[in-house]
Amino acid sequence: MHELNEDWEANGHPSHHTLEDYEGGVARWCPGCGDLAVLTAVQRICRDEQLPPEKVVAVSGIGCASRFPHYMATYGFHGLHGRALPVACGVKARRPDLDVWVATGDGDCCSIGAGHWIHAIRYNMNITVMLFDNQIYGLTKKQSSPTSPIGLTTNTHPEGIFLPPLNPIQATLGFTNVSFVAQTVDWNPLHLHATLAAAHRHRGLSFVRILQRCPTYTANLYDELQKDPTKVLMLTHENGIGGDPALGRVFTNQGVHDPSDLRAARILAEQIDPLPIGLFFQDESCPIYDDFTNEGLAMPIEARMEALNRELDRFLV
Amino acid sequence: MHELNEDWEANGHPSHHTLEDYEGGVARWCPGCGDLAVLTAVQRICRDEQLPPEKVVAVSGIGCASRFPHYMATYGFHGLHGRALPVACGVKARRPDLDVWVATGDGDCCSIGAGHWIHAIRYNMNITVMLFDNQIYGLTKKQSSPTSPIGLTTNTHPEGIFLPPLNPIQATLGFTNVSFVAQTVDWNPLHLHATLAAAHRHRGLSFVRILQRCPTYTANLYDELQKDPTKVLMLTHENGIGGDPALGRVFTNQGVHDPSDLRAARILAEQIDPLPIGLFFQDESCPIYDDFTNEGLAMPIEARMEALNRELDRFLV
Amino acid sequence: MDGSVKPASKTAGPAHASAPRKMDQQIVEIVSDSGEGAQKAGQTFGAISAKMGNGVWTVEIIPAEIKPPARSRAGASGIRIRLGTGPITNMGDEADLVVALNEQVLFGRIEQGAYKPGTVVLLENKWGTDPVDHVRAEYAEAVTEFRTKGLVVYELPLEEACRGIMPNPRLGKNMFVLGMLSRIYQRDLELALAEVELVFKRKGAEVVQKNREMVEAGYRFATENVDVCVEIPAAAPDQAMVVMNGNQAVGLGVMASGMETVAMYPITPATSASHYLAGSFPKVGGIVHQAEDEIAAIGFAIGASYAGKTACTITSGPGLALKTEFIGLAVMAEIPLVLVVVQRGGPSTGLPTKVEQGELLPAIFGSPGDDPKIVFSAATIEECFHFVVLARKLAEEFRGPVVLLTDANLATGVQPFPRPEPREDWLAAPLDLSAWNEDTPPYDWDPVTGLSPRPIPGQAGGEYVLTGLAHTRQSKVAYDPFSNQLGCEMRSRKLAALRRSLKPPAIRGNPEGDLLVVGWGSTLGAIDEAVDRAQAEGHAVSSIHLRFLAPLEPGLAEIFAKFKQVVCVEINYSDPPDAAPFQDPSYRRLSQLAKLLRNRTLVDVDSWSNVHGQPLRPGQIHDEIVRRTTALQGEKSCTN
Amino acid sequence: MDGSVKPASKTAGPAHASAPRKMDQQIVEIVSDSGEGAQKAGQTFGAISAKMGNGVWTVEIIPAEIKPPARSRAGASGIRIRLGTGPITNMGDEADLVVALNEQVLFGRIEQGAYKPGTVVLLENKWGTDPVDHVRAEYAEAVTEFRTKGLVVYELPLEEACRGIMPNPRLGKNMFVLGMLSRIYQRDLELALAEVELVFKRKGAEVVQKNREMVEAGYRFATENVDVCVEIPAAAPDQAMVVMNGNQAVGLGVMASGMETVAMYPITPATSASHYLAGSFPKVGGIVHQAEDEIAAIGFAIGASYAGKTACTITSGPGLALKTEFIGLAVMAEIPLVLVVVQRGGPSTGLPTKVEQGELLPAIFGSPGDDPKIVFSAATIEECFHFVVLARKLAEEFRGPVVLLTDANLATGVQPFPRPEPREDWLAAPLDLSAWNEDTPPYDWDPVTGLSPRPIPGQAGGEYVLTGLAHTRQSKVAYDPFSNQLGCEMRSRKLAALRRSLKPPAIRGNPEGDLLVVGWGSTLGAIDEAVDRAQAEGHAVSSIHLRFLAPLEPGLAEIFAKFKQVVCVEINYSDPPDAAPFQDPSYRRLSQLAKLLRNRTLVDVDSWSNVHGQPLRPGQIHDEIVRRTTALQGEKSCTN
Ligand SMILES: Cc1ncc(C[n+]2csc(CCOP(=O)(O)OP(=O)(O)O)c2C)c(N)n1
Ligand SMILES: Cc1ncc(C[n+]2csc(CCOP(=O)(O)OP(=O)(O)O)c2C)c(N)n1
Ligand code: SF4
Ligand code: SF4
Ligand SMILES: [Mg+2]
Ligand SMILES: [Mg+2]
Repeated sequence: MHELNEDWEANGHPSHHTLEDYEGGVARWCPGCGDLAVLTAVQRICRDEQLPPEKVVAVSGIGCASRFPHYMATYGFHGLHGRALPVACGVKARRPDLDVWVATGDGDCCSIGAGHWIHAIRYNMNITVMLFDNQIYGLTKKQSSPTSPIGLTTNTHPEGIFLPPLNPIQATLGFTNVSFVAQTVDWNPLHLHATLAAAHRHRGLSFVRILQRCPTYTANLYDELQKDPTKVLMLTHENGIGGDPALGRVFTNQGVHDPSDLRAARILAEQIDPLPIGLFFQDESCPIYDDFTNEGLAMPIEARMEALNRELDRFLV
Repeated sequence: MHELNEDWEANGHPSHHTLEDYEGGVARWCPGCGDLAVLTAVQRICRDEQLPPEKVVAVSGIGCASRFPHYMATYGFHGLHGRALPVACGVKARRPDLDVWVATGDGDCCSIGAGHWIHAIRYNMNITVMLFDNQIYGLTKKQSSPTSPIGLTTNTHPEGIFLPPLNPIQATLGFTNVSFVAQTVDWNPLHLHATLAAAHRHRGLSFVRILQRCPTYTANLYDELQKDPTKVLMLTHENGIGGDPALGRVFTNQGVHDPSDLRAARILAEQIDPLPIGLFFQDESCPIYDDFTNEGLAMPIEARMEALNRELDRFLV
Repeated sequence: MDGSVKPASKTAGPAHASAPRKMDQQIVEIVSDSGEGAQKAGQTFGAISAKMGNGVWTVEIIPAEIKPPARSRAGASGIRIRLGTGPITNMGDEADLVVALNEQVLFGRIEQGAYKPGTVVLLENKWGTDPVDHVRAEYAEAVTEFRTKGLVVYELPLEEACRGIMPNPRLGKNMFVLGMLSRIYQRDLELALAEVELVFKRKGAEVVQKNREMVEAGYRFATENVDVCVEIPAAAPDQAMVVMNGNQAVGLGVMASGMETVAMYPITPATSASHYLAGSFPKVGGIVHQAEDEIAAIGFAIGASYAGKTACTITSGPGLALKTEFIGLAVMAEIPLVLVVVQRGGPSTGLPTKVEQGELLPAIFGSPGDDPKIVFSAATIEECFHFVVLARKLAEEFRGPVVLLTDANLATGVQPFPRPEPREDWLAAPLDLSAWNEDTPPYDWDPVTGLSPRPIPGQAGGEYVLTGLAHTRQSKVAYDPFSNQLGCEMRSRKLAALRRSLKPPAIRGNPEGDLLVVGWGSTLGAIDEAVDRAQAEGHAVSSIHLRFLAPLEPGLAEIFAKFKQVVCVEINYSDPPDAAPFQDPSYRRLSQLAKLLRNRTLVDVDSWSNVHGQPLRPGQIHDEIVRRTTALQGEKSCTN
Repeated sequence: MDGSVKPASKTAGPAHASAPRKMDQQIVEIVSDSGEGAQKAGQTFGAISAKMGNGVWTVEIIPAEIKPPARSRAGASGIRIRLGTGPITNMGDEADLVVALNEQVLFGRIEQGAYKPGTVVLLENKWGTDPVDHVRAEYAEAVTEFRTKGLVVYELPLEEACRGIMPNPRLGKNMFVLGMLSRIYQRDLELALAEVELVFKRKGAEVVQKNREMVEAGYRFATENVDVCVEIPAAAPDQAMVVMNGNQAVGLGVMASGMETVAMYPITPATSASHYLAGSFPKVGGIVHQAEDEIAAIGFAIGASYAGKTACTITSGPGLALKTEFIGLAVMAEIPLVLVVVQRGGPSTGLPTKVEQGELLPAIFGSPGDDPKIVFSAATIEECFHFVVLARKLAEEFRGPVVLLTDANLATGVQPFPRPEPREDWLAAPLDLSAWNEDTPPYDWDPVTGLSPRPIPGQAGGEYVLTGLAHTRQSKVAYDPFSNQLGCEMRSRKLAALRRSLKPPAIRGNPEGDLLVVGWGSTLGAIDEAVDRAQAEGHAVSSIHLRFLAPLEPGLAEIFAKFKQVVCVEINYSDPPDAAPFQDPSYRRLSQLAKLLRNRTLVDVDSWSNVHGQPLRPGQIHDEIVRRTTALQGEKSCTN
């Protein structure tokens, strides 16, 4: 783990790319919006890892969080509401050299995109998926989201929501071929950074739910968690999210959790007070769809032409 | 529990409806197709419960299993591929008097319809959902399904499937507000009937995965389970699927499982050998969306007109 | 406002009791950063004007982002209010007067052509003394630039003037502005104060009192500092009037139609209809279902409709795209359904908050195969209400989906119209679950009209299985050639049956002449105004405005034949006629209605359209009319 | 076969060595319950014929259900083979000869008009002695009915004749039938046996031997029992020929185009293209991704295309409906993409296995807003191959989605055509990830053509964020009027640029006359044949066949002007012209191409179409042509 000091270039490896190389202009989120913290974390990871900006692709759907690619100075794909994951998988399919980051909102991923969510987890392509969970529809101005808490009043449920919220962590842990599931919060840059860095390092699809503040429409939602860090249970383990000592000072409430233990992860996922953050589950032995989609990638043109001619000959009368 | 003798009229309650009242002509599935057994079970339950045929609505998507409504003599809705659940929820929304049965295939529910699946579970409307899981696309002639086993050769994976199959039980148990999850097999009419009858009795959405034989495209898939009933673990419990003594004679391999124990259910769902059948989970205290959608149903016309006029007056200049 | 009005000094105009000038209409804007309450002030101003009997049209000015940075050029948030002696049907051309709480937001508006030389600008002057250097500099520069452009700028210490009354003058400044406008436009102060009371009632007496004081202060301030004073005579309306935007009208229409279910998924600019309904629909026993996506929303509505209660789903372009498969099912299986499409800018995500009329052809031709369905459009906010009521009736009578097109202009525009008097027979009849005659098949098509009654689950004897596959009268799946041909024919006949009951559109102006303008949807007010003006100037122009697009209203070819040129005026794309690759005009890609009309009438219908995302302005249309009629007259004199 | 051929007895015709009659074409069917191998026999028969140099068209006869009950009227499974001296381009009219393994399956075919008086029926006679009473009765009744209808029935002990060779004669009977047909149609027996060897090679020597024996036995049997013998002269082809169906051709086209990714979701009748590719694509380094639904399929393809490798997605009507939103994105953000739509019967789920040309307007107008994209269609199986290759090139050159329309008729029809000689330059160029000139914006629109090069992820300096929102050349989101107008204009110009490079369609026949038939897609062969026949009979008819539908090929108005009447012949819905509600023909709902052409040319283009789910037959078209030209001549003589 690196420390989050301002000047990472000091950290030993000679750097070609500075933070600026990943910064795509002034972000237009509301003041205090948690999206910005995530953006910063990702830009830093790109810089830390010295990812060539032209090899990074940020893919998103539609929503406040999905504006993410616009503020990266890399390649980006700001597509359709709910459809970030199929596009991201397609981008990755024949381009193992690209680093694909997905920014998706709770509506984008868990409502209109829910079918793709299940299947992207199963394909387990080598991409990093960030669920910006502000528990509300931000861009369209305060409608209920599947993750909105019971009782929240929104423009579509002015009398308050009465169905319990979908639990993205629990759901994901129930999908087949799940290989990396973590949870973090936008307001702790250390934990956010460490979690996303681990997600990015993971081979396979890493799914990170980020509790993201929306001061405009769900102000106070995470107030308690933010003010009283003991409401958060930081998961620790030697195979977990790296333990910067500074983190330990903030999140004094800690619990050891072995991320290879799926059953324990599912039980943890039920818990909301204190709310576990960190790595719930990781399994790098899951089949990765890339191993299939990259087949034939290196076939030289001559071999293709030959095979094509052989194939045509099969149809000779 | 009733016994499955041919003439249920003998069972004490005077009957108005005979089996024929639910039979909608000759079913056109392949010989040996498991769909027929499910049809028969549902027709019998309708008869047992003396459901007025005009109050029963069978809703489906597209696929072999989705032909189901055509063979019922009740109302039916054979809609679009993947969309049975939203339609079924809509049918139920303002018609608490209707008995809604959903027939959906593994492609219909778990692939194209996966997003609706998650959300229908969460809405928890008072309907009975039967997932006909033949682990293949039947109607379109043998393409891979998300539930197809590893190694199966299909027309879209002629070299064999390499991703692990989605586990519909495990996934459903991870969705919020899940209230009834059971598993049964098409080849044991007793267990099938008992499971569907329990599902039908349940208040809320009951989700039943039926292992369904497709002799045409996945012949032998369930052979072992069928030939060696010890490969099946029948779940028993006083709150589980009713224990006809004849069942115990077939499925000698039994295990007690308390259907109120969600954690245990999730662990059970991991198991494939022996394969658990019966009731995994039930919770009748989950909020039911019908309680919302039925609001205002009984409002008399006069009251509506008055309220409408009041509402218009709010906009008077 | 004409050029003769002159601000007396750089800082403020002196008080003088000039007699108000009489005008028959005025356009006023309030623009500011978002969150400064401009819209509430404007809406209240509009309501007061409506109560006084003026025609009114208000429309919100919405920034692209949820919270754009303060004092940014593209960040203008606010409202335009147009008022007149007679009815006002559109947002008009350039504004006569604008109150601006900072100077930067004016730039975006200027770029969009919202002002003209002579427009009076009442500008907050505190930025001129801002502690930050560049703010002061920007302010000074801007004022100079505005004046160069001919704007008549009054620099006024608005915030300062509020300070005495409100501890935080930024809150409440909007009511101060309302007071100013009330004075300038000679609004009834008592009425204004009463309206303020209504608006703030829920927040308690103290808030009401403070805001009343602000209005009064603004009124006084204007009297003393602004030498602009306009009277817009009005006649008290002879009937009860309501005032609302088009989405509220759609919502009320749903309630008045007796529909009980709206299934939706949020999408701008349709969502606010559902917001309104979420609060009010339960009062009449209805429910709003927020589905997991647009497909589920229409599926839910179709399920509810199938079960006997025709339901409604409301969306915009991208949502319509997702619903096309289900629309096809509703056509094929003849399921009544009301689909309201609030059009926005496309293609793709396009201009989500802006207006376009780009869903006409997708609505008609979007689903696979032959897909006859009723498509019609509302031209006014009042029609948004009444056409939803009509849509439910049509859906049931013609047993299929009915698409009602509105757009962002109607959705956000606010206008008074006669209070509808709801009738019991507008409501859907209560479910009749009496036995169905078993001899009547579920599709008992009338061979001439294609119409048939439908059995409802719960009706004994009517049991049938609805299917999207080709089917017989008995709803049995049938793959033979004749059944499919018959089914298609019967469904198509329903459109013919409806068309026969429609009247040809009314012609505005002479039934013959040089130019016929054809419009549809929200452009009605602007087109009418432009045509009236051109007619008054002696141009031989008339117009018709279509409501029914599928089936098309009858008699069009006959009407067209009486004009030398027919041009569709719409807000969707057509190739500019003069661009190089289209030198051969027969290859030009035309606007959407034009395509429909050419196919139907074989008349060489032309297009005048754009995709600026803005409501069309009467002035632009007028100029185009004059250009064309003049050219046509020129042609005439050449050949004569 | 003409009426003079007579079966000698009720059970079998006697052997006699009549000299073969020379015919220039014949239509043969084999029908049976499904699972009896009729299709394999027919395909092999077709292949042998192709090898001998005959023109061939084979098309499968598919029952509606996966396993319909045995001996059911609607359960006919089998194959039609049409062969001729010259090229055969369609399935023709009524069959000349049919081999039927039971009598019941013939009823469905008769209903569909597959036979005529004089059609020879070689019928398995074992049912006449079936132990089950009603089977015997049905058989006897059927034979009488067939004869009443004028069919020439030979009752033959086919199964019995096989018994000596195969222990289970039901297996292998199909090869016996092949032998019979080989004798009747004078096929080269050695060639037939060699073909059988090829087909069964993988099953081992014993199976090969048994099947060879069956062929020989069938050959002998026909010699001895059937007095029908026909020669269809053929010239050995002067070039290498391949034979395949349209979906295989699409698959091979994908491979030859250099595309590397096909993302799909199963749907009839498109799926078999993916089946073929799933087996063969990896051989050239490609992958088939079966996505979770159609939306994900196109999303995946778009992602792959964005990343530099133009990808393909293949679907049918309902899938197209689901993809419209993404198509709009591909248009808006200019993402190359090949979308193959194998049309089937609609609306909705409709007739999933049957042919229709119902996606023309949905493909062109299905997405919200203005959505200019290239739409073209293959008219032959050979074009299915070449047009996919072309589609990729167009997609990249014009930087956007290209829709290629085929249909169920092409998908299942089999026809020989010259073996394509693939060229390296058909393949997409390898990814070029060299640095991008930073001064070139991602949408560097040429002001005349709208074309621009695109940066690919991995190209340093080209970093941009693709968006479906309105955007500038820099791909920056822009809500101002001018950016949106400009973007729409640039995208529209690409179609104009393509149109300018197209030639007017070739006219079949005289460039002027009474009637011009206009077609598109798979009806080419049938229309050509009908037009040729009518021309030969002296009717003043010509035809054109369109490939490009958007943009439309140029010169149409000029061509139309030379004919008294223009009629579109297509397989999609139009109102029957004579039905009561449409007495005023100007309200008739016309077929899809007709609508496009009327809009474009303002010529009163008529429709002759149906939605029978069947390929059009040359005979039907011919009759309609004659009806029309005769009427037109009548009109002329009236006015003269
Ligand atoms: C097909 C479609 N449906 C609906 C919308 C409107 N829409 C845009 S963003 C959004 C939801 C945003 O919520 P979320 O995904 O949670 O993102 P957030 O804004 O909260 O970051 C919706 C409904 C759309 N653009 N496209
Ligand atoms: C939108 C759409 N996509 C695809 C299809 C084609 N299709 C019909 S059924 C089916 C899958 C059938 O599989 P499953 O749901 O498992 O049902 P089964 O036939 O096995 O019972 C597919 C892909 C369709 N009808 N509509
Ligand atoms: S609305 Fe909420 S989520 Fe959207 S930018 Fe503002 S604070 Fe962030
Ligand atoms: S294909 Fe399989 S699932 Fe379909 S009807 Fe036949 S046996 Fe049943
Ligand atoms: Mg959100
Ligand atoms: Mg299946």
